[in-house]
Amino acid sequence: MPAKFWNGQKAIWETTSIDGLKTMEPDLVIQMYRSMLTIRLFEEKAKQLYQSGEIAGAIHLSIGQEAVAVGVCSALRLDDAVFSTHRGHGHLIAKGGHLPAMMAELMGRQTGCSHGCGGSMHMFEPQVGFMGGNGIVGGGLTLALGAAFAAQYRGLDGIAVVFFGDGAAQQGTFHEALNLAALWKLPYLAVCENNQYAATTPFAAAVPTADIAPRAAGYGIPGIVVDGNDCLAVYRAAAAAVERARAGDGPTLLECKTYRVEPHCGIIADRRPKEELERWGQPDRDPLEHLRREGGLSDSVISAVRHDVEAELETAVAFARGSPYPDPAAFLQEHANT
Amino acid sequence: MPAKFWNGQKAIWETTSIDGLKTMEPDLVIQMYRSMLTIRLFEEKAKQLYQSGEIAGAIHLSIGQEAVAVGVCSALRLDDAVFSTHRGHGHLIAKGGHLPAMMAELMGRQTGCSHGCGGSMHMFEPQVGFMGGNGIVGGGLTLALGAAFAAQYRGLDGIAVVFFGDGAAQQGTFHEALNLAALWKLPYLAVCENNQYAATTPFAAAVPTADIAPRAAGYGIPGIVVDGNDCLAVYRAAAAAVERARAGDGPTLLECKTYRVEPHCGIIADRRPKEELERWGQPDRDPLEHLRREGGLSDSVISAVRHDVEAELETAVAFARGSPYPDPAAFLQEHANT
Amino acid sequence: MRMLQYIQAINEALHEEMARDASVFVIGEDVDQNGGVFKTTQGLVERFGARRVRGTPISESAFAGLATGAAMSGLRPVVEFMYFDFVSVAMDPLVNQMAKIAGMSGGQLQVPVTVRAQTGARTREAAQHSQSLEAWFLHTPGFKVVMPATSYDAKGLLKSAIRDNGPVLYIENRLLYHETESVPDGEWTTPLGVAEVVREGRDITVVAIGYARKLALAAAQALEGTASVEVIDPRSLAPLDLATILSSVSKTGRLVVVHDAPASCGFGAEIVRRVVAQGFDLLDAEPLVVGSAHVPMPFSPPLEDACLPSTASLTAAIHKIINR
Amino acid sequence: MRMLQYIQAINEALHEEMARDASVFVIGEDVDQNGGVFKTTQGLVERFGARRVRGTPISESAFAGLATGAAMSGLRPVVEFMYFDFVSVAMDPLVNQMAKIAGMSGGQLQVPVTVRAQTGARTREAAQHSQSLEAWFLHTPGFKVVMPATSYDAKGLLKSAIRDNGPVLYIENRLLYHETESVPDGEWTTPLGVAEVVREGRDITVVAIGYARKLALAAAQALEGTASVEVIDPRSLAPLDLATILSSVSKTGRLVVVHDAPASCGFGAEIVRRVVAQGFDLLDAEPLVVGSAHVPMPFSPPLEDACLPSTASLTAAIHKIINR
Ligand SMILES: Cc1ncc(C[n+]2csc(CCOP(=O)(O)OP(=O)(O)O)c2C)c(N)n1
Ligand SMILES: Cc1ncc(C[n+]2csc(CCOP(=O)(O)OP(=O)(O)O)c2C)c(N)n1
Ligand SMILES: [Mg+2]
Ligand SMILES: [Mg+2]
Repeated sequence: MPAKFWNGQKAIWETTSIDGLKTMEPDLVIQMYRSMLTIRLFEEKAKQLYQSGEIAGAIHLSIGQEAVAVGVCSALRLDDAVFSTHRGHGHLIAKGGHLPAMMAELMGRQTGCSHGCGGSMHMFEPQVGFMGGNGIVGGGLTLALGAAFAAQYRGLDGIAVVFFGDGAAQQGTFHEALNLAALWKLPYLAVCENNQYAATTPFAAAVPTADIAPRAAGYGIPGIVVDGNDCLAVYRAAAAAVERARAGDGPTLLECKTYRVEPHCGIIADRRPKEELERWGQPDRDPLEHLRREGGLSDSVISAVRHDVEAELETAVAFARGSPYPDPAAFLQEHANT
Repeated sequence: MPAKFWNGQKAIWETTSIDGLKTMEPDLVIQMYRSMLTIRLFEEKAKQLYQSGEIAGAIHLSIGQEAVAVGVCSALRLDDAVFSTHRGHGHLIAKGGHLPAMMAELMGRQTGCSHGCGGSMHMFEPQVGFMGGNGIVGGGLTLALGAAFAAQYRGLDGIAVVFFGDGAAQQGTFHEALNLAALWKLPYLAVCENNQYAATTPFAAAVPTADIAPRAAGYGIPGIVVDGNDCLAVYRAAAAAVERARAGDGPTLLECKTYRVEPHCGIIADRRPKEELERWGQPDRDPLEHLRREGGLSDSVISAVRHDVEAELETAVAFARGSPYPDPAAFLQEHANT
Repeated sequence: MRMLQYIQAINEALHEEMARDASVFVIGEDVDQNGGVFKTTQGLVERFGARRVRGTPISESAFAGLATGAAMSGLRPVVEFMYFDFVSVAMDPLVNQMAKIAGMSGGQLQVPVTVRAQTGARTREAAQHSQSLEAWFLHTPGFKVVMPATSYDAKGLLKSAIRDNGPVLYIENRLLYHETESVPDGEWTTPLGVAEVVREGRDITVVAIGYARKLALAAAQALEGTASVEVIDPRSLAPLDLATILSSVSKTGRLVVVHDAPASCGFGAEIVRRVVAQGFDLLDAEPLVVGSAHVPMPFSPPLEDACLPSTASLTAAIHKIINR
Repeated sequence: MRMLQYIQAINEALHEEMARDASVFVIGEDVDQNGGVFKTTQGLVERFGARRVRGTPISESAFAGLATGAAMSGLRPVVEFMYFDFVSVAMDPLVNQMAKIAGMSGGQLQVPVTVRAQTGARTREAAQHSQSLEAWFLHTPGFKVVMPATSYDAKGLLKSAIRDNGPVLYIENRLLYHETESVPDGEWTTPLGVAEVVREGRDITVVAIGYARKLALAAAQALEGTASVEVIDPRSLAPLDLATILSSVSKTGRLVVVHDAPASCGFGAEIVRRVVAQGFDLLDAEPLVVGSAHVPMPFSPPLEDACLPSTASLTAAIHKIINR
């Protein structure tokens, strides 16, 4: 359970780096698979709890997009900062988030990773470098500048990563943030999760070009397109960008082509073309299946991992259910400043 | 003097087009020269009146940048809409603005082109398609979308032009506007007046690349760089972009490299390098001198034009001085809605 | 008479005004996709085509600016903000451009834009999706602001807003979308600047806007026998029908204003300012404002409930000044 | 004692706080260019270097967001908006991010940012350069708001703002930049939430902020012999020292609030709301607010003068409630 007042913001820049994740060891592949599976099962559980009414509000699921979160975060250290979106459960899990605190947050409990104040869109776990989801499309792009700036300011080699959707790339903040990051050579990695839709608007109805990545040229920085459902491809591209950023060579724009399998949000009706949904539903497009095959993971490894993850999730749900709600009277008293 | 309530907004789209400006006739060159000289002398007069206290507030002069305003506006029809900046006197003059109403506006008179409500930064003369200056850097970029949209919506072939500075190109609106204009193939022309400074910040301290124009590629539209002190070069580039827009082929980003000869605003101290100022002060860099030579204008033509323009300006100043201030009591009564 | 849902009322007003005036068009995110997130634009694109029903990229500044420029050019845009909170990414085109152009041009240009924005706390959407920001626009010269709480006014005010020659902010409440009520047949508009006395009473005047109108009526009901509560819904916050409020206060001598926004510099504070300035001697007790707690809205259901005005908190405020 | 200009006071506070705390940095347009447009950052880049004094592109959203993220990471940014009006292009990072992150994270993160914004009508800069937008931020949970009117407070409040652990909006007035006054030697801070009774009086309380403090003192002077005017400058608008205002009203029974912003949903309305809620029985007359006319500020000097509060309009308001 996170401390009530966590005053160690500086700590994330001072933590010893977790190295050894950089070489493509079999362990890493298993770890990636495990992380993706955790996201998948967490989201399925969340969906179920949402439908049954145990989770309130709005939730945006990232099923189908697991490889982006995991590929990128596997290239990061604990002291690198991640800024997320409205669709951020996967990013937090990939960064090392604690499942019980996440589940408790979704259920609005005091033990949640934002003490019940944030919910699905506003999870915070600064201890693992997760600097928050964001309900404003495009909002994270400029916040992440600040974490990158802080690392540069302190002469440390931490970096900041921001995830954002294809829809967010049409916000003014995209432009302002990339320009400033490029200008000041900030250690910044902008990851566009292009899942081809912004709510119900298809990519082509929002963007006059085929890709977002070429916009990087306008700021004199690299723009890269990768298959966002290929976890190792994402990892390799991210690792190169991270190295570049750490070396002081400035930001990268990384566009990951992927697909959102679930509807945009909660119960919103889905009118995407059937054959499109079917095409992306094929096993060869599934990021978990893809990694299983490419990583040569055996059935026994897979089932052991699944067994573990399911148990962890069960514990998390039980923890959340057993946790108290925050106390309204105490909350109001603390904040009754006007 | 403009009508008090001008309800003919639609008129600017319905006016018969003024053609004949399109071929490079000697008359056009003289007209361009005359327009540039009018801007030059208007600005010099305004500076003088500002220094003597007859003009209050903030004024931003466009001396040295005349070729951009005139080159672009010479490629336009009266029914094309122009959206301007804080440094907009030249744009209005080039679009056919009435000098007495402009001078009266600077002096805050009832007969001003905004009836004294706007001042230097907010001149409006919709009758000649001038849809306003703007005190917010980057503000005009999205407004101009609307005029372009209105033309397209009505099936007319009017276009909208927005002028903006190199500094404005780092605002989010630049990105949002160009993306939307490109997406909807709006009849839109974005003219970046790159005078190499945003207030006291040099271009290189704001932009990580050498040019703004390449950003156009990110939206799949043409981006063009021209010598902004060469009026004919600006005209030719603008005319091509205008043709493209009228034909329904969408927007263009036109970057004009120029230089602001005066300080940024009013009395702000100027610390630009001396040799830079001197270099741009050379006759070969002066837009008027450039056009005189390239257009082969004789001394007698030049002096006749100057004579005319000086007389017009004298009339304008006399008109402004002789005009009454707006009546505060009447103003308050009209607007006392809360 | 017939039954009409609040959301249908919005949709009907859009259909009718688009049919009536070819210069009216609708613009916003997903407005052309299956009626938008909340289905308020249902059927428009099928009927009026993609030219007049424009789904946009997520670029609120761009489309708010576009609407302003289009209105300056003689069109009548209806702009949709998916959530009221998102005006924060477009305050410049709204406040510095749309609201000011008529004034800055000395009255030469008109800017007939309707800005639709949807609000509504109580849905557990937390701090960035629960704000009711009408006060920002009431503080901004150049805007009219309306907030319908019934199907009748949802339709009638939207039609008036679209026909108005200046910028009108039209604030919807997602909690009311599926409320149904009986409305007249035929056409109607609700004029701007006319309040409705929703319930007559003798002892206290409650001014309630948007969702809070329901709280006021519930409180009035609960207090029956104890106190006779007059409920006024201004409907149009600017221009404001102060006369109706003052005349009520001259009868009751007591005033409470209730709304979802925080009280500090909110609409309630403005009503209090105006009522005391013009009707100080009418008051027998201190006028009070019931608003939300001054905190970023928390997600957790019990916290959110505690932070918002309720029938209970409104009743407590009424008791306080009835029993002083 | 020594003489200090308001603008020097700002500059000294920046120098001292940057020297005191290596996590303080300054960011904004032209702040590293010869002291910025108004020279408030004079000498900083020479002394502390380009690493800590960051001139930016014209990208207010980017640098307000950057400041927020940097503060979340343990730094203490001081952000400069060249004119208060320009916050409108950055309301999202200010309101939805900076102000809310402490709350949304359940108190895990602090966001110690000072936002400096410069205002001041009366300079004939028209509608987009004359706004005093403190009410937007007073309405936004998560912000503290201060508005110094003297050199003493300009320095003292800026130091307190920089040391505070949450977002503080610090509002400067360009008309005061060259005012000079005598200040103590040595170091001082002005605590947040403590008002100053600027002038004692018996007949009426005038609450005045920013430039209007000068109007209030001039009116008090002009009315000497007719009415004894107490002038209070809250200095810190949120948190607000209501106790000092209430205790003054308990003596005078009369209240006028004066500021440059329009009255509708402004700071004055909020003061009235709070004073009547807690001190209704103290009042002998209606409290009034004197603000600017509810119009986009016109350029023409006689029009601008007529739209702004003046000693004359304030005196008239005082007369009205003194002679009722
Ligand atoms: C400024 C803003 N505008 C609109 C929205 C409403 N909204 C939430 S998610 C979303 C779609 C975002 O699309 P994208 O960025 O591609 O992310 P995805 O949902 O596909 O992951 C929209 C329009 C918002 N939250 N913020
Ligand atoms: C949103 C906004 N930020 C800052 C300013 C202050 N300002 C006025 S002009 C200017 C420089 C603009 O530079 P540029 O766009 O290159 O135009 P130029 O002045 O060179 O013509 C600045 C920073 C403003 N008016 N609006
Ligand atoms: Mg998407
Ligand atoms: Mg420039």
